Amino acid sequence: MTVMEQRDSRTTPVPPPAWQPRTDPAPLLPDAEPYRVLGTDAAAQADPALLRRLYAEVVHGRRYNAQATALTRQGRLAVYPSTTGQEAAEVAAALVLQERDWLFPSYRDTLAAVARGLDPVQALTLLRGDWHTGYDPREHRIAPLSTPLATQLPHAVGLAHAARLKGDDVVALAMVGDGGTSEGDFHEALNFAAVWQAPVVFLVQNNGFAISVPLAKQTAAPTLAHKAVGYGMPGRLVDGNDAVAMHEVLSEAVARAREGHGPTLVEAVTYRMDAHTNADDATRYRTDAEVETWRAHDPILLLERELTERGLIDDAGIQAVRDDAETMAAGLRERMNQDPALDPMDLFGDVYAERTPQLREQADQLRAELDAEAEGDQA
Amino acid sequence: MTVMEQRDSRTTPVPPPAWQPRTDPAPLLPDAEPYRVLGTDAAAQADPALLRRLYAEVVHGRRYNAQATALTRQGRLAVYPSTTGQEAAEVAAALVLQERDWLFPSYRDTLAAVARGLDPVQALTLLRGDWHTGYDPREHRIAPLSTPLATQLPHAVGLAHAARLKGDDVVALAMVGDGGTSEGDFHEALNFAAVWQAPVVFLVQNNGFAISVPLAKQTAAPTLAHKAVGYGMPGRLVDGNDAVAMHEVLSEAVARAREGHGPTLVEAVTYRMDAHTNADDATRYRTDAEVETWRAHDPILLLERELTERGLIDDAGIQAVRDDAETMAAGLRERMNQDPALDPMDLFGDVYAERTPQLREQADQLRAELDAEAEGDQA
Amino acid sequence: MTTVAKPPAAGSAKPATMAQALGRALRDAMAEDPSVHVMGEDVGTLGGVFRITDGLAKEFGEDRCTDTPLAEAGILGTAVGMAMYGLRPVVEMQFDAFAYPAFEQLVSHVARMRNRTRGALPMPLTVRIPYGGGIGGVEHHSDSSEAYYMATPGLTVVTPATVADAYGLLRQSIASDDPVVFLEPKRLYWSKDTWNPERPADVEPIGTAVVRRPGTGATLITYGPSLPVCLEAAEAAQAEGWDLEVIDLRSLVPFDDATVAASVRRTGRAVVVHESGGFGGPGGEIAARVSERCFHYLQAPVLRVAGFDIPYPPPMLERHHLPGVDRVLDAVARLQWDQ
Amino acid sequence: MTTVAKPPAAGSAKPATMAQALGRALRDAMAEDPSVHVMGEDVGTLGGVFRITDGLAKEFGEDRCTDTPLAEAGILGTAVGMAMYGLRPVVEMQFDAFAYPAFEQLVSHVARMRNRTRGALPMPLTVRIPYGGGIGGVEHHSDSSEAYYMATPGLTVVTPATVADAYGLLRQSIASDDPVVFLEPKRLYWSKDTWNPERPADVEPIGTAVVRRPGTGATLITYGPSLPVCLEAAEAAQAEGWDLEVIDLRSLVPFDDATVAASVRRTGRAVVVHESGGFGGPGGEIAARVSERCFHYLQAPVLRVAGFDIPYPPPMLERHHLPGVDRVLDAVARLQWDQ
Ligand SMILES: Cc1ncc(C[n+]2csc(CCOP(=O)(O)OP(=O)(O)O)c2C)c(N)n1
Ligand SMILES: Cc1ncc(C[n+]2csc(CCOP(=O)(O)OP(=O)(O)O)c2C)c(N)n1
Ligand SMILES: [Mg+2]
Ligand SMILES: [Mg+2]
Repeated sequence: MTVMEQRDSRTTPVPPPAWQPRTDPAPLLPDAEPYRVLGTDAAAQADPALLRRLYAEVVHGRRYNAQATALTRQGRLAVYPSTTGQEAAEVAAALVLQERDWLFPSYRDTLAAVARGLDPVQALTLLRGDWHTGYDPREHRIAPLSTPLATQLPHAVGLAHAARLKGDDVVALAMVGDGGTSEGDFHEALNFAAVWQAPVVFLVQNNGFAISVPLAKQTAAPTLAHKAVGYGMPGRLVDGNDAVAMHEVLSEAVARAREGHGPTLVEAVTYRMDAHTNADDATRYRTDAEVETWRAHDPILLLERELTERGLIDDAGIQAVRDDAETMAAGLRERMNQDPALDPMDLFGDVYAERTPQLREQADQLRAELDAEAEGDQA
Repeated sequence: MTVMEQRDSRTTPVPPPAWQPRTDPAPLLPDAEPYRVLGTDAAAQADPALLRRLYAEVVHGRRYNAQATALTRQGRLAVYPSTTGQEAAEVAAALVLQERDWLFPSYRDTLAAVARGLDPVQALTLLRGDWHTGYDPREHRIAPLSTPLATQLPHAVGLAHAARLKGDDVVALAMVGDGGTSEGDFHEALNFAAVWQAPVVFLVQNNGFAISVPLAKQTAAPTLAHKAVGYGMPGRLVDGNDAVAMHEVLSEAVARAREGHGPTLVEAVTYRMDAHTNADDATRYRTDAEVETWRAHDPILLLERELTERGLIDDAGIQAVRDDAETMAAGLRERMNQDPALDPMDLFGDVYAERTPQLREQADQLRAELDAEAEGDQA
Repeated sequence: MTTVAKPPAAGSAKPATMAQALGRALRDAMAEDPSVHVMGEDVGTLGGVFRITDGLAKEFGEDRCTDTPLAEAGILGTAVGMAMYGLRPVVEMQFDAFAYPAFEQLVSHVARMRNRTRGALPMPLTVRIPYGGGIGGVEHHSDSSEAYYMATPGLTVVTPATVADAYGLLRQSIASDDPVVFLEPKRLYWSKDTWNPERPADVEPIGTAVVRRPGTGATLITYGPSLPVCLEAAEAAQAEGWDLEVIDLRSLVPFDDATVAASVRRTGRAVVVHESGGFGGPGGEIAARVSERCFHYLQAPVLRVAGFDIPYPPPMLERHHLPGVDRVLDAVARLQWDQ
Repeated sequence: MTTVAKPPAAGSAKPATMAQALGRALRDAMAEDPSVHVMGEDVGTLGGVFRITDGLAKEFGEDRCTDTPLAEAGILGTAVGMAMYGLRPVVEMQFDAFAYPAFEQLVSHVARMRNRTRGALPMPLTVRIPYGGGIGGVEHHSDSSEAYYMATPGLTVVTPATVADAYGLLRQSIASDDPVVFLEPKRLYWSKDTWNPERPADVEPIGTAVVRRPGTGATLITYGPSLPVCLEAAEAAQAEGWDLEVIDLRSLVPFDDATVAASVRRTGRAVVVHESGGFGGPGGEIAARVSERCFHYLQAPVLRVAGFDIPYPPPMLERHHLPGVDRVLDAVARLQWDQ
C-alpha cells in the first residue's frame, strides 16, 4: 500500500507518491543462516558427477595455493594472497559460468581464474612481477586481477550492461572481499546494476578479515547479504565452504541474470586459513584456536565425507585426484622457476595506442642506456 | 541461529562463524508505507503548542523560499535551490536538535539553517556569491552548506564520533537528497556511523528528483529507508510533508542517538514543487499535472487543516503568522539589496594559517594592482 | 590520431556557439558509430545542465544517451566496463569538481588499462569535463583541474578554444582509441564563430598546437579559456609596439614541443598564460620545457601568468583571480625588452 | 610553523630506521596531546602494514588508534568531522594509490575548509601516505602522487629523506594547524641513521630546504626517495671533477625559493631529480621557478631527471624506470661545462 492508497476517515487527498516502492522487500532478504547442502539431508540429491568435479577442483585448488605459497619462499613470486580454505567459493565462481561469460576477480582470486581454465603461470604474472596482467582478458573473458579493492565491480556492471545492450547473452560474475564491501565503489556498482537490471552476480567472500581487521570492525550489518535489499536486488547467504551450496546458489543467480531478472548479491561465509599474504603475520591479530576450529569445516573435508559416505569415491579415486593436482603443481613449479624473458622497452609499448613524441624521446634514451650497458658488459 | 549452532542429523562439526549476525534485521526494516500523523487519528494526540510552532515555522519557511527565489530574479542571489514543498522536513530537522547539537546541511538546506536560528543573510551568503560560507560554523553548530553531494555525511559521522570520544552529549543530524544516496560517500558514512555507533541521524529528503532524474532512475530499492538494514541501523520511512510525523520520527532518532544506541536513517517522502534551482527548467522533465497533485498534500495545508479542525487557530491567528513571515521577508529583501562590502585581499587570508612566501608575493601583486586601479579611478 | 572526414551534406556558415558545436559533434559521432554511448547526470531528458547533449536521447534513445544515477565513480567505472566490451562511452561530468569522486577510476583504471593488459583492453572513452571559472559559479563549480590530468600518464588531455576546434577535437577524441579527458571551457560555451555545421572543417589533429596570431616579439603560450584573453592582449600590445605571437596548445597531452619551441626560438621571449593556479599548474611544465629547449635563444626568463594559488574564489571576487589582459600585458612588459 | 620542543629524557644516539623514527613521532605526539588520533586500515592491532603504528593501540587504546572500515573517502571524511570538533587526526593511507578514493575529500574539503569558513574551521590533520617505488610492489603500490597534492592550494606537502627529519617533520606536521600531506618514501623506511629517540634533535621548520652537501659546480635539487641517489651521484661526480651541491627540499609546499635560488645563483647550474613522472610532475614547477629566478646566472638550462611518463612498471622492470645515479650523472654531464 502506498501513501496514495492509504484510507483513513480523516485522510487528506494525497498525490501520487514519487517514492512508490519498486519492489517488494520480503523476497530480497537473505535467509537467517547460511545456506548449506553438504552435511544436510539435501546432499543426497546432489549429482554425483558434480560432486566429483567439485572435489577434483577443490583439491586442485588447495594444491595450487600450497605451491604458490611455496614459490614466494623461493623468491619466485613477489607476493601471494592465498585462498586456502576458500577453494569451494573460488572454484564454484568459475564453474557456474559459460564460456562467453566474464569473470571479474579481485587480487586474491587467481584460483578462480585458474579454475576457469587460465594457465596458472599467466594467472600469477602480476604476483611474480613481470607484468601487470599475464593474459589477454578478452580471450579468456577474465578481467585483470583488481588490486584497488572493489574498483572492478562497476567494470563488471558496465560490461554486462554493454553486452545486454548489444543483445549478447553474457553474464558477469564479480568477486570482492568482506572488506571491499565498505568501499564506495561497491555501493555505486550495486546501485547501477540494480537500476540497469544488468546481468551481474556479485560474490562477496566473507573470509572473516580484511588483512587484520575482523568483520565486526568492518560492518554492523546483520549479514553482508542484507545489503542487497537497499539496492532492490536479492541477497543470498551461503556457506562458502560448501562447494555444492555455492555451486547451486551461484548457478541460480547466474540463471536469474541471464534471464533478464537482474543482479544478485551472494555472501559466501568462509575463512581465510592462511595469513593475508606470505608477507603478513596473522598471529598478531588472531589465535591459532580460531583457525583450528575452521579446519573441521574444511571445504575438501566436506566434499570428501559426502563422496565417501555415498560411496562415490574410494581411496584410489582420492589418490588419483591428488596425483593429478601434484602433476599440476610440479609443472607450475618448473615453469615458475624459469626467469621470464622481459624487454625493458615494453615499458613504453602500451601507454598509448601511439607513442607521444615525449615517450619516443624517453624510449630512445632507455634504448641508448641499454645499448651502453650491453657494450659495457661485452667490454 | 548461526552456522555453528545449526543442528542437523548429518551436520558436520562447524567452527565459530566470523560472520555471526551482529543485529536482528527485523527491527531495522522500515514500515511498508510512510509514517503519518496529520490526517490520521493520531493527530488528535499532537501537542497544540508544537502544532502552532510547526505551523509558524513552515509558513515562515514558505515565505523565505518565495523571497529568496524573487531575489534571484532581481540579480541579488546568484542561484537559489528552493525547498518549497519541503518545508516540513527542513523545519523539523532544525527543531529536533538541542543547541549543542550539530546540523550538516546540503546545498539546498538553507531553510533548515534558518529555522535553526541562523540569520538568513548569512545562510544565503554562498548563494549570493560573496563568500563560500556566511557564518561561523562553530558558533552556530551548522556545518558549511555542502555543494559536493553526500560529502558532508562522513563529516557528520566524524564530528559525532569525536564528541562521543570526548564525552560530550552531542548529536549530529545530516541532510542529503535522494540523488545523494547514490554516492559512495553516503555508503561509507553510514557504514562508519554504524560500526562506531556514532550519534548521527541521516535525513534523506526524497523529493522525487535529482535535478531532472526521477527516483526510478536513481534506485531500484523498495524505499531508500531500506538501505539502513545493510548497515545494521534502523530505517524509518516518513511522510516528509507531515511536519508532526517528521518531528516525531526525527526526535526519536535523535533521542536514540543521544542515548548511545547509534545512528538512524530517515527517509522523508516529499516533493520539490519548484524547479531544481531558478536556473532550471522543470517542464523539460515533468508535467504540471504531477506537480499539481502534490499541492493537495502541501505541508502548510496539512497543518492548517489540523489546527483549524481542532480550533487551535483562527483567521486572525493565521494572519498573524503570515504577517510575521512578511516582516522577515521584507527585512531579508532590504538587507539583500545592499551590496556586501568585500575586500579582494581576503582571497589570501585563510588559505593557510600563515601565508606561504608565494602567497605573500601574490598578495603584494594584487595589492599593487588594486592601488593602481584606485589611482586610475581618481585620475 | 585520426582526423574526421567531412560529412557529405552542404550547408552554410553562420554564427554558432561552442556549445552548439559540441552538441553537434556528439550527434554526428553517435550517428556515424553505433558504439558511441553518452552517459552522465541529467544528460538524457534534460539534455545536460549546459544543454550540450540536448536532443540526443530523443534521437538515439535512452540506451545510447543515458541518465545515470548520481555517482561519478560509478559512471566512469561502468564506462570502463562498457569500453572493455567494445563500446565507446562518452561520459559527462557535470562540473569540474564533481569529477574528483571518479579520480581513482580515472587514474588507476582508465589511464592504465591499455598498459596493464599490453594493449588487449584499450580504453576508447572520452570524459567531458566543463572546467574553469568566469561564469559566477559557487564553489566547486569553477575548478581548473588540468594539472591533475596532465600528471597522469595514459590520458590524452584536450581542450578547445574555438568553435571549430570544439567540434573537430571532440570528434577526434571520441574516435581516439585512447582515453581522452576533454576539458570544455565553461565561459566559452556561448562564444560564437561563423561555422558550418553541415560541413565542419577538418582541424589539426590532437597533439598539434596552432599559432592563432603570428608575431615576432614574444610568444604567448595558452589554451582553452585563456586564448581570447591572450588574443585581446596581443591586440592591445600592438599599440605598445610589441608584436606578439599567440599559440593555442589545444592538447596538453600530447604536448606539441615542436611548434612551441620553434616559435620561442624565433621570438626569444615567452609568457605562459592559464587560469589554473600557478604553483604546480600546467605552466610550470610548459615553462620548464621551453626554457630547456630554447635556452640559448631566450632574451628573458619564461614568465607565467596564472590564477593565484588559492581555492577558486566566490563569484563576487573571481575577477580579481582570473588572469586578464592587464596581467598578461604586465608580464609582457617584464620581458626585458631593453636588452 | 611550530618546531617541537625536546622531550626531557636523555638517552643515546644509536642506529635507527626511518620507520622507527616515524613510529616514535606518532607516539610522542599522542602522549603529548590527547587530541591526536591515529586512524586507518590495519593501524590498530596489526600496527600497520609497515608497522609504523605498532604499539599505539596498546599504549593509547583503540579509540586513539583506530582500525577503520576499508574505505579511504570514509576515513578522510570522518577525519574532517573529527577535526571540525577539535581533534587532530593522523590518517594513514595504506599505499599511495589507495589515497585516490579519498581525493574528493582531500581536494574539495580538507584543502579548502579553512578558506571556506574564513578560518573558523581549520583542518589540523595529517594524511600519511607511503609513496614511491623501489620495493618490488605490484601495481598501485608504488605511485609517486606528489604532483596532485602540490597542485592543490591549501595543502602543505611534506616529505622527509632522513631519519631525523622523519621524526621532526612528522611532529611538526601533526602540530600544524593546516592539513599536511605527509609523504613517506617507502624505500627509505628501512634506511638507518644514528639518532637518539629520547632526545630527537630539532629540525628546520616545514618550508625550509636544507643543503645536504655543499658544492660549487651545480645544484642537485631533490627530495624524499631521491636524496640518497643524489648524494651518491655527487660523490661519484667528484671523481669527474664536478663539485655538486645537493638540496633536500623537505617540503614541496611551502616551497623554499630562497634557499634554492641562492644555491643556483652561486653554482649557475641545476638539475632537478625525482622519481615521479617528469611530464606534469614536480620538476616542471621547480625548474620553471629556478629558471625565472636565476635566469641571468644560469650557464645551462635547468635539467630534469625523473621517472618516465608511464604507469609505474611491474617489479621486474622498475629499475629501468627509477632515476639512478647514472641518469643523474648523465644530466650533470649535459650542463654545458665547456662554456
Ligand atoms: C582501495 C584499496 N584500499 C586498500 C587496499 C590495501 N589492501 C589490500 S588487501 C586489503 C584487505 C582486503 O580485505 P577483503 O576485502 O576482505 O579481501 P580479502 O583480502 O579478505 O580477500 C587491503 C586493505 C587496496 N588494495 N585497495
Ligand atoms: C558530487 C556531486 N555531483 C554532482 C553535483 C551536481 N548536482 C547538484 S544538485 C544535483 C542533484 C541533487 O539531487 P538530490 O540529491 O536528490 O538533492 P535535491 O537537489 O533534490 O535536493 C546535482 C547532480 C554535485 N553538486 N555534487
Ligand atoms: Mg576478507
Ligand atoms: Mg532530490
